[in-house]
Amino acid sequence: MNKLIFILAEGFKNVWRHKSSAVSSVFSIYLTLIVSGSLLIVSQNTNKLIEYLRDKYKIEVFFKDSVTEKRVEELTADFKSINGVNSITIISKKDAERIFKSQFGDDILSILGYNPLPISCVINLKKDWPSRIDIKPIISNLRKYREVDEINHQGKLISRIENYYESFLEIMVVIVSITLIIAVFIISNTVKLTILSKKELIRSLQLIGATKSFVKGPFIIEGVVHGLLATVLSFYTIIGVLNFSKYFIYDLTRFDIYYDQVFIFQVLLSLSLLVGFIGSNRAISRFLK
Amino acid sequence: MNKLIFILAEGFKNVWRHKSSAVSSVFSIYLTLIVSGSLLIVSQNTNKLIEYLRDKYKIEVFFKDSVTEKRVEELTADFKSINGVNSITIISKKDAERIFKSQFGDDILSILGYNPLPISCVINLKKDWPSRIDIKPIISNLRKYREVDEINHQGKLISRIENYYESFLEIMVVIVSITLIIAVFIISNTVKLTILSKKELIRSLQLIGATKSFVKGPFIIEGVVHGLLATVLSFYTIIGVLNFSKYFIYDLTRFDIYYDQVFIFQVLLSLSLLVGFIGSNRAISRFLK
Amino acid sequence: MINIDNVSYSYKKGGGVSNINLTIQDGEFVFLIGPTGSGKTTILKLLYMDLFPKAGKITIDKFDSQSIKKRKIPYLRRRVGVIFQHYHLLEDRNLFENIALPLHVLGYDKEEVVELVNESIDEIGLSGKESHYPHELSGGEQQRACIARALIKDPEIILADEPTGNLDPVASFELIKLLEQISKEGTSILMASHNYNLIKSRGHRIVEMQNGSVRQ
Amino acid sequence: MINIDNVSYSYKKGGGVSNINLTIQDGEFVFLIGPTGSGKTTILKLLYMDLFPKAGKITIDKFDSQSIKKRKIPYLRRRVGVIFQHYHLLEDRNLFENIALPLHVLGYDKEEVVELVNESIDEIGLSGKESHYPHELSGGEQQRACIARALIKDPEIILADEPTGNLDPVASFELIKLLEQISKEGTSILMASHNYNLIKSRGHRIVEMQNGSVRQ
Ligand SMILES: Nc1ncnc2c1ncn2[C@@H]1O[C@H](COP(=O)(O)OP(=O)(O)OP(=O)(O)O)[C@@H](O)[C@H]1O
Ligand SMILES: Nc1ncnc2c1ncn2[C@@H]1O[C@H](COP(=O)(O)OP(=O)(O)OP(=O)(O)O)[C@@H](O)[C@H]1O
Ligand SMILES: [Mg+2]
Ligand SMILES: [Mg+2]
Repeated sequence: MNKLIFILAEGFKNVWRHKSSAVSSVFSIYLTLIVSGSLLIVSQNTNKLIEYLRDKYKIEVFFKDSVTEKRVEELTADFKSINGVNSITIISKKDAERIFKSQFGDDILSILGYNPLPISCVINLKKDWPSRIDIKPIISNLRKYREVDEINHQGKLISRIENYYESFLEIMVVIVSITLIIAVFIISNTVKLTILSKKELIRSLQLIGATKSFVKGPFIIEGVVHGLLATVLSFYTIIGVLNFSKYFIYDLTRFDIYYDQVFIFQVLLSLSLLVGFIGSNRAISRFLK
Repeated sequence: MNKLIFILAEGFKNVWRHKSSAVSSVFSIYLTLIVSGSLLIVSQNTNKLIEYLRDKYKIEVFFKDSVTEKRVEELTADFKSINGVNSITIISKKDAERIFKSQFGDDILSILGYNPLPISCVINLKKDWPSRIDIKPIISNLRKYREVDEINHQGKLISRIENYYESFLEIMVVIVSITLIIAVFIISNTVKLTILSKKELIRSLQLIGATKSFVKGPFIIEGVVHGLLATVLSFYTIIGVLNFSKYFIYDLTRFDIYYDQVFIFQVLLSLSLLVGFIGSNRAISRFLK
Repeated sequence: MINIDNVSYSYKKGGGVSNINLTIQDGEFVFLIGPTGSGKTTILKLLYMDLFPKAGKITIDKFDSQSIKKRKIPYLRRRVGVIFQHYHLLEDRNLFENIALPLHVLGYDKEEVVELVNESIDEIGLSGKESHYPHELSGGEQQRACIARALIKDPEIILADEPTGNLDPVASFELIKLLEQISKEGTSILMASHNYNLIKSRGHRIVEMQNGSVRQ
Repeated sequence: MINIDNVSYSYKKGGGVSNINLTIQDGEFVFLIGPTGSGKTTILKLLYMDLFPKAGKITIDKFDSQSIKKRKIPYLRRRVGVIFQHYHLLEDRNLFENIALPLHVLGYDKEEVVELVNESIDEIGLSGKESHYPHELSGGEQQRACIARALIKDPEIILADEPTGNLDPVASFELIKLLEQISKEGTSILMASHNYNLIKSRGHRIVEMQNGSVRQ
């Protein structure tokens, strides 16, 4: 009991005694947490980003002049059963009129007295495909219908985005793992540097008859305190930057960054504690043969 | 001369002797350079990005039915003299026909036998305005013409982007300065940690009669070597990431990232040397009263 | 009881001790003399198990060098008070904290620590210097602090390596008398020293080393 | 010539020396004795200008404590060979490199350094141990290395603080004889020591300190 109090007190005193190395140590952990945290948010938003981009995939189908609105409704009900189709919006003659007006600034009815624009529909694709979307089968499926006149789609854009979808996920995984390895590495190094100047203390304690845990204790507590400080700092940094850029990005692109404060804090905390613990333990053990 | 050789040799030997602290030190400088380098590239591309976004600003002007192509040409020549207008593309009746076809999938001539679509023109704005673009005066200028029927513009998008233009530049400056201050700080701290374990050496050298520069020399050379290593590493990291993301981003958005390898290397090098030099000097001087 | 049974040790770069035999009974006071580099410190290091014999066996109470587990070594060291040749006072702790450290390792509570340490500082004549850091003490004062640190936990065995090197003749004589008194209470003491004048004719056993061996 | 003119110094936490007067001529060999904490090391520190007098003045050759500029202190120290009470051998350099350091500071070239250092290691009887790091040397061997390091640059003044604390009687006697020989060649020597038996009746001046003052 007395030993525990002593070890705890020593740990906290050390944070203060080694102020300047504490700053370095906290800062290293802080930087690592910032990087890891950012990656966490990016990866949490990857799916949302993909969905955001896929939201823009649209297939426009124009029907022949002779096709009635009723028939279009039947046809679109058919289309819905095509694999990969999510929803369909019918653009009636009236809607087309409105589009014409916005496009050409003129009212087609007042020009012609009647509406010559064809009925069309916009097909929205399912967004949650597990892998890349291939729209070719959908298109060829649509072409089979006699009533279909023309099909417009941004096939190139879609395949460009989809090309990157899979490799993007892979890259994310690689970057996150590298960052974590680097995190353990840099923290263990900083602690090693700190401990280097305390070799004498460790040796003395051992010669006096201190057990391993008695020697390690204060260092690990010191490391944990550094980790906690870094967690708090990096958490507020990340949230601050997020809050700012969230509105900025939403304003420009209508893309709404998703994040969960509690989850971010938990990840940062467990990361800093885990990595800090492993780091200090590794570093001290070197001097404790 | 002999002293110089000794100091140089000591400096290089120290890099090897203190391998593990060297790794920490190089890594800190490396991280700082990565951040600074990325900011450098972002700031170099800020203008390009703004131009890229401004490229999308367009004002569409629809003329009244009665206006002839010849009169439109005269009018657009007039428009060009409006402050802020860069170039103007006339969309003739034939062009409008083609747009109609792509939009509605139908040939308006085959439907109606004649072309009721109005002539219009697209006004591109100057991109290199020194400050935010305000399109209101341009619009009101255009409205003065009797021949103009409708004006379409994305005023909202433009003002959204322009709103951020100025604050974006300000934020960049703030971030870069903070990063630089942190850089000096973290490097000086790492060096201080390294030197802490060499207090004894410094004291001994002083008691033997070594001058300040003799004591400092090896440390500063050590710091400079660390800086050089970090420069090379961060340079290749940045170039590698750039090369990868350049094509990625170009493929997705047609935005071509601009960068100048030689300039980046120069900036990284001078930053690491300067900051490394200031950092080690500051750290040693503490122990050298 | 300490028993050194035909022990040899050699450093990687040469030097060391060979075929050492020595038994020290409880309450016995033995001096270890010999020229520089003859192996005195090496024997003491073997006794507090900082080094392990390449051959032979060392027994200290119930611990022996052949069967002791690494994590049991701290418990051996808690029974042994060592005065090191190079003091090993901690530079970043003051006199009080340095002397208190062994008590914290043993888990004494705060009041006990304060009482025992103050008493001990008084005894070595350094009261008023509790807050001095090692570099703020004179050579002899540091050496006395090391002695106090070794003795404060009432060890069953005392190993002293040249404890009078920085002490003036009076202080050296007082130290010997103090150790003699402690040894009478049953503590075994092995003390390495160059100060032959000080230790001769006090009636204690003197073991002489030469070139890594005990001279008979 | 060394001249200490009514010098006083006090540490922040108390202790120090007061009203010291002492003159040492070229080639003179002076012993400084006195109990622990009497101020011997303090006087030596004042002489190599690690401390500066609060009152009075110290003159060493052309340098004096009142007018010397900070950046000139290294040049004073190059003329003075100091054997410290706590050796200050560098832990991360081996014996050879430790002894060579003062020569590098003076800018000797490589061949000279190798020759002089080998010669000096031979003289102190440590040949074969050039590559030993300080913790791989015995206490006495470390002390001899410090002596060699202080003497290798042929100093004009030698300050020795308890240089025999870890030496056996034979080695101590040899050191005194070596220093006597050096002093005969015109070097001033001031040596602080507790080993009264060693220094008495050798015909050198003995200055006794007590409580921070010179006892007349
Ligand atoms: N770690 C080591 N590595 C190599 N050799 C060593 C090591 N430690 C000691 N030695 C050598 O072993 C021999 C005995 O050393 P030891 O320290 O036991 O001597 P000692 O009797 O204590 O001498 P002193 O009276 O000078 O303290 C010496 O020659 C020394 O150089
Ligand atoms: N840095 C310091 N701060 C405060 N007090 C100090 C400092 N250094 C020494 N003292 C005190 O000054 C007094 C004289 O110390 P000094 O080291 O000169 O003694 P000494 O004669 O060399 O003793 P020893 O024979 O033990 O080496 C001692 O009482 C010591 O505690
Ligand atoms: Mg020894
Ligand atoms: Mg002294």
